[in-house]
Amino acid sequence: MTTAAVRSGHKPATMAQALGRALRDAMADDPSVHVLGEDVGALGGVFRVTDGLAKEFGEDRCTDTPLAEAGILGAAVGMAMYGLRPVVEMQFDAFAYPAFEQLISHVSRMRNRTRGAVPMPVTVRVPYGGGIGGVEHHSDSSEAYYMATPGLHVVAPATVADAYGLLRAAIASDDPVIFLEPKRLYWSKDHWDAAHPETVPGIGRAVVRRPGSSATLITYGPSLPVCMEAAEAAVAEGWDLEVVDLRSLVPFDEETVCASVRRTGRAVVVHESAGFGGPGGEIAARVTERCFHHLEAPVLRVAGFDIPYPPPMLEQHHLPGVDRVLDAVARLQWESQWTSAGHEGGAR
Amino acid sequence: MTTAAVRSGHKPATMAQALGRALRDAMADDPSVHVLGEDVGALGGVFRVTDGLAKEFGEDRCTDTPLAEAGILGAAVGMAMYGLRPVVEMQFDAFAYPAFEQLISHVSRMRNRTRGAVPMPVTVRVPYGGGIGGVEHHSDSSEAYYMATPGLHVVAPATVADAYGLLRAAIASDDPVIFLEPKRLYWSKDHWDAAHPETVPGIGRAVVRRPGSSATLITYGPSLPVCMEAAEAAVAEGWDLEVVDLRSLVPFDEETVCASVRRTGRAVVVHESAGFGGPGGEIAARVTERCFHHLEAPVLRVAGFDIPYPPPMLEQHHLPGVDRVLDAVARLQWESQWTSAGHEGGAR
Amino acid sequence: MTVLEQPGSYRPAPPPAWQPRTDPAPLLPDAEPYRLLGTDAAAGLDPALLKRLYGQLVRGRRYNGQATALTRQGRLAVYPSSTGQEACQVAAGLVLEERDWLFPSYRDTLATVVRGLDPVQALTLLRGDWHTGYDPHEHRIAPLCTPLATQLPHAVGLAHAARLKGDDVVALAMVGDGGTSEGDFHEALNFAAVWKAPVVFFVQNNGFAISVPLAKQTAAPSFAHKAVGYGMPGRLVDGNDAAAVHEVLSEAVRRARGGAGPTLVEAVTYRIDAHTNADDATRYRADSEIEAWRAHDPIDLLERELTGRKLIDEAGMRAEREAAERLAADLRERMNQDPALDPMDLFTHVYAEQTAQLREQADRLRAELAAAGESATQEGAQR
Amino acid sequence: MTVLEQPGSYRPAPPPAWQPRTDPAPLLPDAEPYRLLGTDAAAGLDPALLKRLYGQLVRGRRYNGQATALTRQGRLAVYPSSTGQEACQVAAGLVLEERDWLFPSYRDTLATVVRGLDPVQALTLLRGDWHTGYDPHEHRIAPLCTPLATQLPHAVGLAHAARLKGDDVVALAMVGDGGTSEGDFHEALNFAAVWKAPVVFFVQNNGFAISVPLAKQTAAPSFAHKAVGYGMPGRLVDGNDAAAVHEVLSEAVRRARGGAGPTLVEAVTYRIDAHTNADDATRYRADSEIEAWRAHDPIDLLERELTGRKLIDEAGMRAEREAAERLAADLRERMNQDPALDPMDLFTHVYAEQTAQLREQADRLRAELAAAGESATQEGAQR
Ligand SMILES: Cc1ncc(C[n+]2csc(CCOP(=O)(O)OP(=O)(O)O)c2C)c(N)n1
Ligand SMILES: Cc1ncc(C[n+]2csc(CCOP(=O)(O)OP(=O)(O)O)c2C)c(N)n1
Ligand SMILES: [Mg+2]
Ligand SMILES: [Mg+2]
Repeated sequence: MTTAAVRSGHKPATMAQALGRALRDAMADDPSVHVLGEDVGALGGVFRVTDGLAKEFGEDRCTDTPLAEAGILGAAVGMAMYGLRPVVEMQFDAFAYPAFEQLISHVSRMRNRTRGAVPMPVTVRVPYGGGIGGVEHHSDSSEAYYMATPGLHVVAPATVADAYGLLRAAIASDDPVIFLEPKRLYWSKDHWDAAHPETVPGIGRAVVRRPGSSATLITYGPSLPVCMEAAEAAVAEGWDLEVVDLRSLVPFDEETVCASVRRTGRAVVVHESAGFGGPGGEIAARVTERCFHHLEAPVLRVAGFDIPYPPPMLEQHHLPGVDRVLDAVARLQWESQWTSAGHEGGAR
Repeated sequence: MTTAAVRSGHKPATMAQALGRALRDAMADDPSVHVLGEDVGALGGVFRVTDGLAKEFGEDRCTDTPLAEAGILGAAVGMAMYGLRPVVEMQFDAFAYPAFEQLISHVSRMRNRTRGAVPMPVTVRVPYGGGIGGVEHHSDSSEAYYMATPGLHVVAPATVADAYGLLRAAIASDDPVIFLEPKRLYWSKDHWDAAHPETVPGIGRAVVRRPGSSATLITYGPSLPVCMEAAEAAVAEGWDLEVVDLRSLVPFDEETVCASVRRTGRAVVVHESAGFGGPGGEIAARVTERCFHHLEAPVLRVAGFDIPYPPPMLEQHHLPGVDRVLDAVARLQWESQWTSAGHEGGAR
Repeated sequence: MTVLEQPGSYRPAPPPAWQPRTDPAPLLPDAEPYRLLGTDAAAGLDPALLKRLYGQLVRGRRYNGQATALTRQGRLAVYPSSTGQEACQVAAGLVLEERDWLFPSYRDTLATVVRGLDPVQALTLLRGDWHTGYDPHEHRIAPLCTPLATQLPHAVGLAHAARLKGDDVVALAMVGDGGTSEGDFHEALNFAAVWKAPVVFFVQNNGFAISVPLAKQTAAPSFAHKAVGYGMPGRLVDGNDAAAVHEVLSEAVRRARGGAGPTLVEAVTYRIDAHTNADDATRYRADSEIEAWRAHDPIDLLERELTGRKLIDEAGMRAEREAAERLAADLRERMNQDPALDPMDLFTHVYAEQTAQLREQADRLRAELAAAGESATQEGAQR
Repeated sequence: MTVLEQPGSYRPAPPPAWQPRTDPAPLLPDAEPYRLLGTDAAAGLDPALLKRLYGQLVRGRRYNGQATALTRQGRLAVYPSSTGQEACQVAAGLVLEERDWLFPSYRDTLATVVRGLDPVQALTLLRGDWHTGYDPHEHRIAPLCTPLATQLPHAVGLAHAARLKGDDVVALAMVGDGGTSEGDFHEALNFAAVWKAPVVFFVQNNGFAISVPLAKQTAAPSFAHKAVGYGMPGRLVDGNDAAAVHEVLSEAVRRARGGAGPTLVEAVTYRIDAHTNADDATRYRADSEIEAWRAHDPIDLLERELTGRKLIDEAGMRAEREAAERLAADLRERMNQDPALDPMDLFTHVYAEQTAQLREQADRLRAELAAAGESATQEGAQR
């Protein structure tokens, strides 16, 4: 499908197309927006997100760089210092690691170390996560690294409309944004009215994707469809699950999440990245801190195993699926045995 | 103080000396142990931990490398493939970031990707944390990155004896170990009998540093002395605090930690690295999952703020100190209002 | 004197008495790629070697074709073909001794097969049942490496370790033109030169890094010229001339083995196929370019030499093609069998000793699998 | 044609018609460092420039001494001295236009001061009250950079951006001999050459990376020779000859400004002091080496030229020394005042807009400070 077709807004668009459209519109609106990365020019990126940009805006606006991620991000820092708004494409999550020092030591801190004199309006697009049959090093979930780095925003869209709206917001942000694009949702399609992108609020706002009363599933990015499916399946079990899509990991929308958990009293965090040291720990700890009185059961986590990402033929065993989510929901102490146990167990 | 004096075991040794002694003993015991890094030779490292090793074992065993951390760790990977046991020194925490790709994509996964055929007995020593008046980029706490990387062990000693024992264990390990050396404890001194290092168990075992019954402080590395001091100060307030020193973040000694929390019913995790996305989230979430019935209050966290590490003249405001730990302890709902609130608040 | 003491390396004494520097002129690579086939020098080449190279080229081409076909049949997740680059692959697979080590990139499965690896094992990564399909120690072939250029420092470390142990081992490390831009390339070459490690760096310049052409990758006269900045020799060779690549690599290996340190070799070749089966090369290059390179095909070049010198006849060539067909048929047949997979392997080799945490997770997966198996059995029974 | 189209860069056409390569010979740097002072060529130098350089050298030396003294008085956390390297620092500070950008490393505070930065602001990082003590846009000086070589790609990106915008801006990026080993050095030079960015890379080779000498850092004939591998000119210059450094850097800046792309300049100099006040240089180098370099002192070299040509007399020299003393006295006085610190600044510039999370943490700190202030007041009142 061509960009023109997407623009018409009549046909459903893929997430990849919506992202491309966001880049295009941002570049058209603001001449300081520059796209750079490996194969973003003539090829249009390995996921075709930048398709057509070099042709429309020229190679100086959408630039195939030499193959060196630290160099790309480092150059973006300098471009941002000179007033441009670079949008960097990392080809795959694991191939962002060479740029880690530039990211941590410069991108995330430049505003702070210069007392605001040198902002870093840099967007780093990272195709991330698994589930696409990618070979080794092509399916990492690296959000824990970014979350643990103060000064970054971390965004992960899960819907076609969010992909557009959040990428526009990321590019418009005066702060660096790690923009995590769930690879397995690139080809997800949705009817989406490109003429009304303003329906997506800015970075830092979670959304309730499905209201429910029994328990809250807290998720984002590639795990949203899993949670939605689990919520539908749960109806048969008598559970009415609420699904919260975080959209941003940083800033973290505590308000929306805690409001939901206070209402439901039970929560499961679902994500694809390894559980240990992953985002779920922070989320569960934070929700527990803030909502302890309202919890009928501990906040549980359903995540990838604590292993290197497996080869494609085994990845289905690693990725959290509907069954694991439902299993966790089932463990949310529906009989409230805890009420007594909590008092007895604590006896000292 | 010379190595000889340390060896006698009669005088107190600093942590830096104990670490140096561990390297020396490991090199003497096993000719496959090689030390490499920046300035580890004639200079003995900027913290003097490798003092005397080049002289005693020659420059081929203790090697000043070119100034390139990815190159150092990458070379260590190759050396390990050939059967050596490289011990890499990163000069400061933030200067390990250039080696991130080698660490994540190779060191942590080599055993797994080769089904055990190519183990990675590599120890990466990282002087870490703040509190020494270091200028920008010299005081990072990077343990969250390492914790989130399956395949690594992550160790952080807090005492002179542990520094020796755990470094010996790390070097002896057939798996890669990130060995976090708290900079501000390098000059901490202790009487310590070098003749009996076996008092320190292997990697993955926490220890109760101070038994107590009111609540558990869970900590490691540079924050242990803070917690010990807080526990002493708490006596005056009527609190008898237990202090658990994790010693290893990976593997995480759930057993010891949960046993303590089940006994005390209250816990505070204390660390210096930024709170959001930091180790405390995982620890609090995990403890809550496992000990929910026993908790009288949510597990609280006392951590560095969610900001880039501040300049030296402001670092005392950032680092968690005794007062913040006691504040958190005070917030552990000693009146147990939660018992009722928990039921009411959860009303749906 | 330790292995690391480097007489003659960069150590300027205080002025005005500047120490004489190494004359850089001999370090400069030739401006034109070195060639043998079709030149007078080819007459001196060992006929047995030429015939061996030819057989491997023919088999290599067939292997590339078969592997690409397997992607269409869903038997490989992806295949980065080395069609057109077989001279480089074959030479790299042949120049090492058994005790030496090869450090391939993801595109170099053919080199590993030429070195003796079972093609099914070589293709495991790309089929997707495991990451590394072989024991690296068995054939002394490092895992096929996806993160670009990261295998180069490994080669340096391994070669250095072997040298420290007094072992006669050379490491040959392969990288693409795109990979030379990564910092790891730089760091590896620098370490190797300072340590005088027995390493050969082999850049297969196939004109593209996916879609990115040379002019956007470097402004250097050639990649071989990068050697100058590390104080090692750089050699430029016609990467489609199997005899020339074999000779240049062999010399570099000999040099490394003799203790003279690393060499940087650039072979100029061309990627005839798309980057992988998933790539659409029409987006970034013209067919005419491909056709021009087809006229310089590595098999044709060698065939012309062999037939011109009557070292092979039609029957001989047919025999090689038949051998290639047998290899392809065997590969096809074995790759068409589903690999045996054990999901519990996910947990087996994360650490030497399984942690309690992983044991718990393994137990959970085992229970899931058992439950799924039971319900599958029940369903089967009900039908 | 876009800015990025690079006529003449590496694009080998299919053989046998290899495209002519750029002749690498003119790319080769001289084998000996370029010198002016004490040579016949010095006669042609502008006396005003020489005197200006001299004044700056004298002040620079005094500045180094004063800053080191401040570490002993606890007024600086640490100071990496550029004593002995003043010719490099002064030249780097003078060769740029106001609109150009300087990218210094942590050792280059003197260059920033020569460029016009208030020394107190230049030393803020090393005093420890904030990271960057100045607004980088005001003087077009990037933050003093601690992570080695990471500032080089920034310089490339900035210069590239300026060029895309059509602005006449050159970036001068400084790095040490040790820093050249980092991957970022390689990536920056490659990007700059491919993009033809108006950047000058300035390697101050002072013989050591903390304790590590050149021979353990590189096996290259010189750092300037690294230019060959990127397709840019490399220049080797006597780093203690202020006139020569000034000329070579000026030429490189002119070249960049003219659109001819980047240049790599290596200045051979020597770090007379220890790495920083915290370092113990006796562990890794002999005093005799330092003495030999003292005989080639940058101030002496220029002073000899000036006095030999009667461009300065004793009174003139005294005037410069007095100016230097005034600078030092001013610096001392102002650095002896405690900087005004606001702990709440910790939260002010993490993001453009403070997050709710940081607001909460800021409130907590504010409350702590208020409580501490109150108890301090109470204690004060009780006494
Ligand atoms: C560090 C890293 N960055 C990006 C990629 C994605 N990628 C895979 S192959 C490739 C192009 C490689 O080009 P080249 O080095 O010339 O090798 P070739 O494919 O031509 O053999 C890229 C960019 C990667 N594998 N690793
Ligand atoms: C990435 C990184 N690694 C290590 C260090 C620690 N370090 C600070 S200065 C220095 C030596 C630098 O040597 P050189 O580049 O020659 O500069 P010089 O100090 O001689 O000016 C080292 C290793 C650092 N700052 N950054
Ligand atoms: Mg290529
Ligand atoms: Mg130096």
